[in-house]
Amino acid sequence: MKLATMFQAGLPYLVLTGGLLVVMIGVAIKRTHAVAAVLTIVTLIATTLSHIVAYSALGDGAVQIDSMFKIDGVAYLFNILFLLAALVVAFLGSEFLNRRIRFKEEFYLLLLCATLGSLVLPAAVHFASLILGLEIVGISLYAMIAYPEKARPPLEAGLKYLVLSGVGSTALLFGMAMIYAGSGSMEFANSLPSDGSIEGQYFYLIGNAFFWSGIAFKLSLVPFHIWTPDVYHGAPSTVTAFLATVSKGAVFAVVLRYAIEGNVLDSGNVQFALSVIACVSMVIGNLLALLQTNLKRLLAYSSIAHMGYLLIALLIVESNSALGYETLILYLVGYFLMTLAAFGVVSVLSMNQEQELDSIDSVCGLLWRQPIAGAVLIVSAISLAGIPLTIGFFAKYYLFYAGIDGGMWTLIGALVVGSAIGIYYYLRIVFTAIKRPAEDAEAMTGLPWTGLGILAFLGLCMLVFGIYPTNLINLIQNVVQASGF
Amino acid sequence: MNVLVLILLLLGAGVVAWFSERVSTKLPNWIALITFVATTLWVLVIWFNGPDAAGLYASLRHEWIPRFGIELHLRVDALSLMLIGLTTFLGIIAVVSSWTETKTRHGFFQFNILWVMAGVVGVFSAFDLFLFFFFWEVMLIPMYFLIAIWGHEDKEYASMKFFLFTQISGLLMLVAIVALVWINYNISGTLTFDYFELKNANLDSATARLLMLGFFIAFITKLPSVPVHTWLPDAHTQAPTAGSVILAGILLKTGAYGIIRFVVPMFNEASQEFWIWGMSLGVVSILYGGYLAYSQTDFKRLVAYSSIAHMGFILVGVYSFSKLGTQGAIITMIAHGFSTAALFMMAGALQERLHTREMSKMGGLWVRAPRMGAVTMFFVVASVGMPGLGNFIGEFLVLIGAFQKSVVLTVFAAIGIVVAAVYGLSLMQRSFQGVPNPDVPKMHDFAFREMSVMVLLMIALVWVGIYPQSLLQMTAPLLPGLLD
Amino acid sequence: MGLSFLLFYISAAVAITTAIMAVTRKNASHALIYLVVTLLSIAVIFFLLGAPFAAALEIVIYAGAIVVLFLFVVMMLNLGRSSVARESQWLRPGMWVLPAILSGVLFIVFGYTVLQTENSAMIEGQVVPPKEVGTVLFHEYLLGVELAGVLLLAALVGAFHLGRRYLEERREN
Amino acid sequence: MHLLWAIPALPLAGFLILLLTEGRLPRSVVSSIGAGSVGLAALLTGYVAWQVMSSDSAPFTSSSWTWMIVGEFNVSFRLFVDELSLVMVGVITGVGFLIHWYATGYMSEEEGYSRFFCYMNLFVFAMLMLVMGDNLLLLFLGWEGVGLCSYLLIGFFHKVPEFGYAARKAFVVTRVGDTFLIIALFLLFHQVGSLEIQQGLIFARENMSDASMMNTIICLLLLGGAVGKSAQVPLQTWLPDAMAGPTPVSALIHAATMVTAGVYLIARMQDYFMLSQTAMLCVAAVGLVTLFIASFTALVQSDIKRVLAYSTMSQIGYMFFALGVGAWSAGLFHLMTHAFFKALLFLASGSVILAMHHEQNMFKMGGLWKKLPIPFIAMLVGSAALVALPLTSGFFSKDAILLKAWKSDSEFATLFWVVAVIAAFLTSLYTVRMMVLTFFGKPQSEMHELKKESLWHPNRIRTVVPFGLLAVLSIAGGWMGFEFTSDLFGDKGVHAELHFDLIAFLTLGIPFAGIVVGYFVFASDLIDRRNLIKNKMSELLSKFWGNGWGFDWVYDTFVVKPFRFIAQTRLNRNDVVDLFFNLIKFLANLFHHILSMFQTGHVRWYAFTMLGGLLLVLLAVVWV
Amino acid sequence: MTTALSIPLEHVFFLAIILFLIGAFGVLIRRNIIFMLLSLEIMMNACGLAFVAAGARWAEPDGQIMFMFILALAAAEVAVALGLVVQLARRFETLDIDRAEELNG
Repeated sequence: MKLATMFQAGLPYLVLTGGLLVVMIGVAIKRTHAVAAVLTIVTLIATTLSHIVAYSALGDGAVQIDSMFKIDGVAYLFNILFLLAALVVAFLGSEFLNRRIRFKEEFYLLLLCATLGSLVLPAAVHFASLILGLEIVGISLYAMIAYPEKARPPLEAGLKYLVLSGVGSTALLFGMAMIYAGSGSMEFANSLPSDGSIEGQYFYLIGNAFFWSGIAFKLSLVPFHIWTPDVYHGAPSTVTAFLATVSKGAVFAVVLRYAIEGNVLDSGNVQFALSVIACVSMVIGNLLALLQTNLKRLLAYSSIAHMGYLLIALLIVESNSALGYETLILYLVGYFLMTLAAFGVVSVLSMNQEQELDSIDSVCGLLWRQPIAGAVLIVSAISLAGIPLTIGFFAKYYLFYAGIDGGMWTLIGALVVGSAIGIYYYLRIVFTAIKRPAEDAEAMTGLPWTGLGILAFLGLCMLVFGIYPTNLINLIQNVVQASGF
Repeated sequence: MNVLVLILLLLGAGVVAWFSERVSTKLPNWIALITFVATTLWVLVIWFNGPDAAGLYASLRHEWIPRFGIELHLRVDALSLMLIGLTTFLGIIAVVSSWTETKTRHGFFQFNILWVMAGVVGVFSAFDLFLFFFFWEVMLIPMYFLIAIWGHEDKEYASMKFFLFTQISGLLMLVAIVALVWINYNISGTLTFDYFELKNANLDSATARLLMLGFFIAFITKLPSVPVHTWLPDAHTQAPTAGSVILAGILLKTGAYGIIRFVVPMFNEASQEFWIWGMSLGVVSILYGGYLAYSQTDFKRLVAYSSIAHMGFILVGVYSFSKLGTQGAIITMIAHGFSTAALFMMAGALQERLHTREMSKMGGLWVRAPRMGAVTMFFVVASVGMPGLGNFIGEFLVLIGAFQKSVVLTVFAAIGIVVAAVYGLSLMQRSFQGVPNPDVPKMHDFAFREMSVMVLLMIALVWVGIYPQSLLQMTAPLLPGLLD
Repeated sequence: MGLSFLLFYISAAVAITTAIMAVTRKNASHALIYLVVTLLSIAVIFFLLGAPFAAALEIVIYAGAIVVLFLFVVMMLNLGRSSVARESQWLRPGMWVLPAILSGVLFIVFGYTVLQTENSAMIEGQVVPPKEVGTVLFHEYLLGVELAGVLLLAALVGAFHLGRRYLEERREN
Repeated sequence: MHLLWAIPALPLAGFLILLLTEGRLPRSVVSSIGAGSVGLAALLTGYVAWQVMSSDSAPFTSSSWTWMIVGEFNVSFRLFVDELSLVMVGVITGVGFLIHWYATGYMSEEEGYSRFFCYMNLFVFAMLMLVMGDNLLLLFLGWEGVGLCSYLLIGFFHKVPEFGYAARKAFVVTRVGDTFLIIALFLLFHQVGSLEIQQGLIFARENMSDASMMNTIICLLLLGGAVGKSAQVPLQTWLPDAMAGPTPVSALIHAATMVTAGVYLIARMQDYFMLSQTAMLCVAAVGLVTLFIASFTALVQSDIKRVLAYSTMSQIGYMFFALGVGAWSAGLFHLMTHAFFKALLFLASGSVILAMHHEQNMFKMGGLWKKLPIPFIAMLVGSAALVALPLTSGFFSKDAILLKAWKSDSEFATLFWVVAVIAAFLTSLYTVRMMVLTFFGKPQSEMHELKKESLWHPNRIRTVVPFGLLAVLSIAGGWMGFEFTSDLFGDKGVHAELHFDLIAFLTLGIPFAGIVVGYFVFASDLIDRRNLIKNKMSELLSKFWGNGWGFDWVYDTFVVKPFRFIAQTRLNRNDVVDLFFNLIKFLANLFHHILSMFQTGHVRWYAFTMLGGLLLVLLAVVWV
Repeated sequence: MTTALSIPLEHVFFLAIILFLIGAFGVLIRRNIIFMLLSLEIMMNACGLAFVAAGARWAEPDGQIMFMFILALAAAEVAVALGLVVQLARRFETLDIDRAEELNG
């Protein structure tokens, strides 16, 4: 591979890293929030745009950089998705920081670091790049979660995430070590023991058990889900939005590649374990959310369920990897939109408050008190429930299609059950939002227009893609096919 | 003629109505009314223009999501046209009946009504399964809003229950649709959601049975039939008048339509084997619904349970697999749309005047409002199945069709006629007859607005009752396609 | 079979013992000292496994830097004698049971499975010299090193943000 | 050119006019529309009857309006008149007109005057459809329509809850019969492939064999329908309660026309019944049992209208009996004469009741013959016909029935005949009792102050004319209807022969015997009535008879009460099926709470669950 | 060049898993956040050991390189973690992790 091609393909990474450095230097020279914010946003936009330039380098297929990275169209799609999400977070975050935080600039550095980490993952084809990408996101997030100075919940959330994530990471690492010991390679493509000796198999299997446990932690799948609500709850909503979307999406992107290149699912046992995890995640996640009264916790539990749904996309890759990628990307697009919107609403509403307005009662009558935020919240709840006119429906449709394509009837059953439970609490959000507001409900004024604008945009996207997803689907399908899946 | 225009018109009018609220609180009502009148006229025009050579009144076919072979495929044949006509007509009724009922958010109210109707029109005209499902779900959300915002005391529970039941059963249907498409794809190599292609899919009988069940459950939940009927009484009771009218008059019909249009033709063999279950469920619904109707003390709940009983006739008719039964089911759909809509409107009118639906707090209302009494009597009599009115035609055809399939079940279904008399007359007795209740406030009788609507409905019912042939001859050419 | 063989098991035993001591001590400084011993014995094992460079890093960075960082914090927070008393209050034997059982079961499952491996692979202690490590590190894993840099940068920024506030507010007091 | 369609159209028009004007018309206009439309229909009937009689051609049919066609199923609105229908149409329009006329006076002081005639006209229309319908579905339309009108009119005074109950009871009980009828329709369609009556009869004659099980079932189902409408055992319980309606209603619907619809139905479907011995036997038995039971019950009633109601039941029992033993024309003849005299009786009793402040208890009347001479005479004439005194219309028809019964070739002929004769005896017994209690003896209570100007005043012309016409018919109807009805079914042979034998003597004598015994028991002081009643045995018996032989009690205890009891329990009202869904909800909530208990917020516990999860995954991966 | 060691691979992994579990055990029993982090370090070390052992098995440098990455990771994590610990001590005025349980349910 020619060096120039590699540079061109890696351009987004370079731009982002460069931007990161520029922001850091800028901050070092003079602390100005506006400058930092603008620089960050410019960096993110530039990185997004740089994919256009970089895409031509891919030619027909992928660009392999050393043994650690394989950059292809799919990775770019993920990248753009993550970058756009990061952009939303940056916009929301700038308002949030502006109004509630004293020391603002480091946030952008952490955000850019986390974004870089998440961009690493979709292209990773090696355990080293996997763990490094994962940990860059993780380390940045610890600090981002605990970012506010005075309140106790963010700190508690940060600590919990750090300790538990530490345990998760060690499990992941230990698993990798065992897989490596079994197979002799840390590249995904060679990670299956080639000689098929029993010895290798056992190391390999135990390794996978540890590995997937670690991954399940990162994806907050049952039974490794238990930290999720606390961390989502404690973190500032803006950060939660990032945590719930980009960090999950990135992990999915990488494990999907691992599953495809490493043929992990050839092992019936691993497949079985993952199926069980998927099933219980769908059901338990939804059950946990059922009567939850805290909006952020509720969304956290629901994200557990959504991660369970998404495992279908992972499990299908064994028989139909293209469909798996398609499902994953489309679902993530939908999931990103709705999750960002939902947490975005909480974030925007809490802008002027000391404490986050995260109780479900605080959105009572929102549609009438604050029409844009209310409408977006309703649309995102409907979308999360997978009801038509919203992207969530097509996302769920893809899952059904993938599930049926793979003949995973148990999972489809769990998906139906899970969705059924889910409708209940999503509708509760909707119902609360359209209720007649309490008499003494204070008027919500002075909400930032940027925030509301972003929300409106997200809501609109959900609806537009929910009615005419054809272009999006075609794009995804073309890119996935071009990437050789 | 383009049916999409109709749907878009309804959707657009909804949005306009919503925003027109700022101009005047009455403006949304007028916009909705004019829209429904216009669409009804539109339906009448294409009705009189007659079908084209293929028996279609309107059709449209356009690519939507080529990735999965999903198309925007709308067709209006006689059955669809009839039901679309019913929809737009009841739209007028719904708007007029709630003219003074809503006190807040008039614009959003009419928006929801118009959007429900748009969804329903889509359901009745979609010939692409995905599109069908899409509309099927789309009509739920505005309906949910109608109940949840303008409903009565227990609106949260009722709206939630309504949504959960229909949505969960809808999920089963989605699974069945996707599975059907996928299987067809594996056999024929084309990925398509087209009704006609899928109708000819070569399924082995076990698969067909399972898939059929997926559809069937969704449709009987909407219909609704015992044992998945329990959402209906709550939803109807709590919904605002217009909501009840739409729910009973039209939304239930989508379930019946689904069975007639999809379950039976697409899984013909499986359905044929299934007939005993379908008919039995119908019979149980007739008897159990009727019985529970009698037990109720709430005016609306009583009517709601009676709907369950009437819908049971549709199941019986369809699963008799005869022309008579199917025609009977279709007529029942139309006639029940009229009669129940009127009864719910009556319940709404009473609630508006008395602030209660509890019949123990009524009694002797005839003295206060003889017109309302007479009107109620008419529709009770209609729903009891009096010959000469629409409901009788439907039920008679259903029973006579079913008789050839199963004597025993038909006999039980016929007992439902007696039960209907029991609850129908007890409704009449408890509300309008008997000693006038001294606690009842002074109430004004029906005035022009309400009366004119009721007269329209009465004329419609009599028309169906004495000249059902006008409808029967329209649908007759469709029957072979639906039955075999 | 030789000295290194024996050395491995001795080091292993030391590592296990001191690790247990480290997690169960009440005095933080003591625990850290035990941890250092653990790290040293692991370093020995690294050496025996033919990874002298790793062994060196283990001592230099782990024992030398990270543990010292811990010690700083321990001193900064003044975890003295009172904290020892508090620790003994917190460390009730009853609390140990479930974790111990869980760890035990995990070990048994792991051990049983691993022991089923036939024709087990032997580690011959083939030395991979630092040079080779370096070559590979800065060749194939070059991007990994860069990423590790970003990782540390993120940690730096994070620690700076979290720690700075503390310092500033102390100055205010 | 015949104006067949106009006969039902006139009352229908009357109904529509009255409906649409919503009672805003002056009463005089309402009267003329209400009674006039029926009167015109009666005139038209006469015209049509003349046409029919004067032509030898096939029965008349009107042009048709397609009702519905589905595949082979084809019914239309077509009217059909033959002699049988003409008898019915004549009775309906003729007697109906008189009753309407009477009612214009009777109802003059009631609320809802216009509503009353509205319903009455609708009733006449429905009844005409019933008898003129060319197909069974049209018949069924009329059949249900009269039931509805009966319901509406019984509950006409809707403020009284008991009346409402009676109305609903009438509707529901007859509906049970209707269900049999509709099932019969299904069967007929299944067999014949058409619901056209004539086509069905031809089919029966040509294709059905005597022993056909199917035929018997069809007949029994038809009988079930007839039994409901005609208040025969076991569906008779509604009729006495139906007396809650205004008296003209009782006269028209519950005496003259609607209740005889069952008779008409069986007569109309004659060809089916003739083929089935069993069915015929059942018809006869039903009639006889009703006759017997009703007569006894009538004997102990205190309410004058209830006496008449039970009497109606028993007379219709005679008609059924006649049909059952093959005396088709006799049965129809009796139908006609009964319409005359029973209408007369009811109308006369109505006048009495009005005069007595709506008092219907005979024990509170007495000695009225002087004060109310015209009703008295009318009642006397009616009673004479009812007990079948010679030369009254009732005599001819009843005699024909008894004779035919005696001569029938059924193995039970003698038994039938004996029971019928006993019932005839009872008839005169209770008639005498009624007359004695009402018109003779001492006055038991105050009478209404009769105002001359009251429209209903018994001496006014508009009351007297209907009385007079009906009285004439009650006497002379026997002679004029004789020829007319006897050739309906081609069994005129029975009547042609004059007979002077034991049977004739008995038939002639029984009414007199009844009157004599009645006189001694109820009027003279020769027998101490109190002793007769005080007897424990007779007390029980009279209670048993008085309650209609306990049918009401049985239905109430075994059907109505359980139905209501279960319906009114809370569990059921809230829908038992919902329990299942509530269980699901409960379980979901339970699981939610259990799972939420794990979310303690303690990091160490979280880590513990993670390690536990690791163990589980390890087990799953390694050992599954 | 070898160190003349010849032991089964499993034995090293036994050691690694034991250390791993001791670390986990420590995390589970300690309420003091400092000890928790210390236990976490032991777990990290166990992972490092496993990687080095795996690398030694294949006689490749990759294991050691991964160990170095783990070192960086541990260092980064400790840095942030101790920052949090300091904050914990300030805002909750304790090092008892069990006191940080305001977020639950």
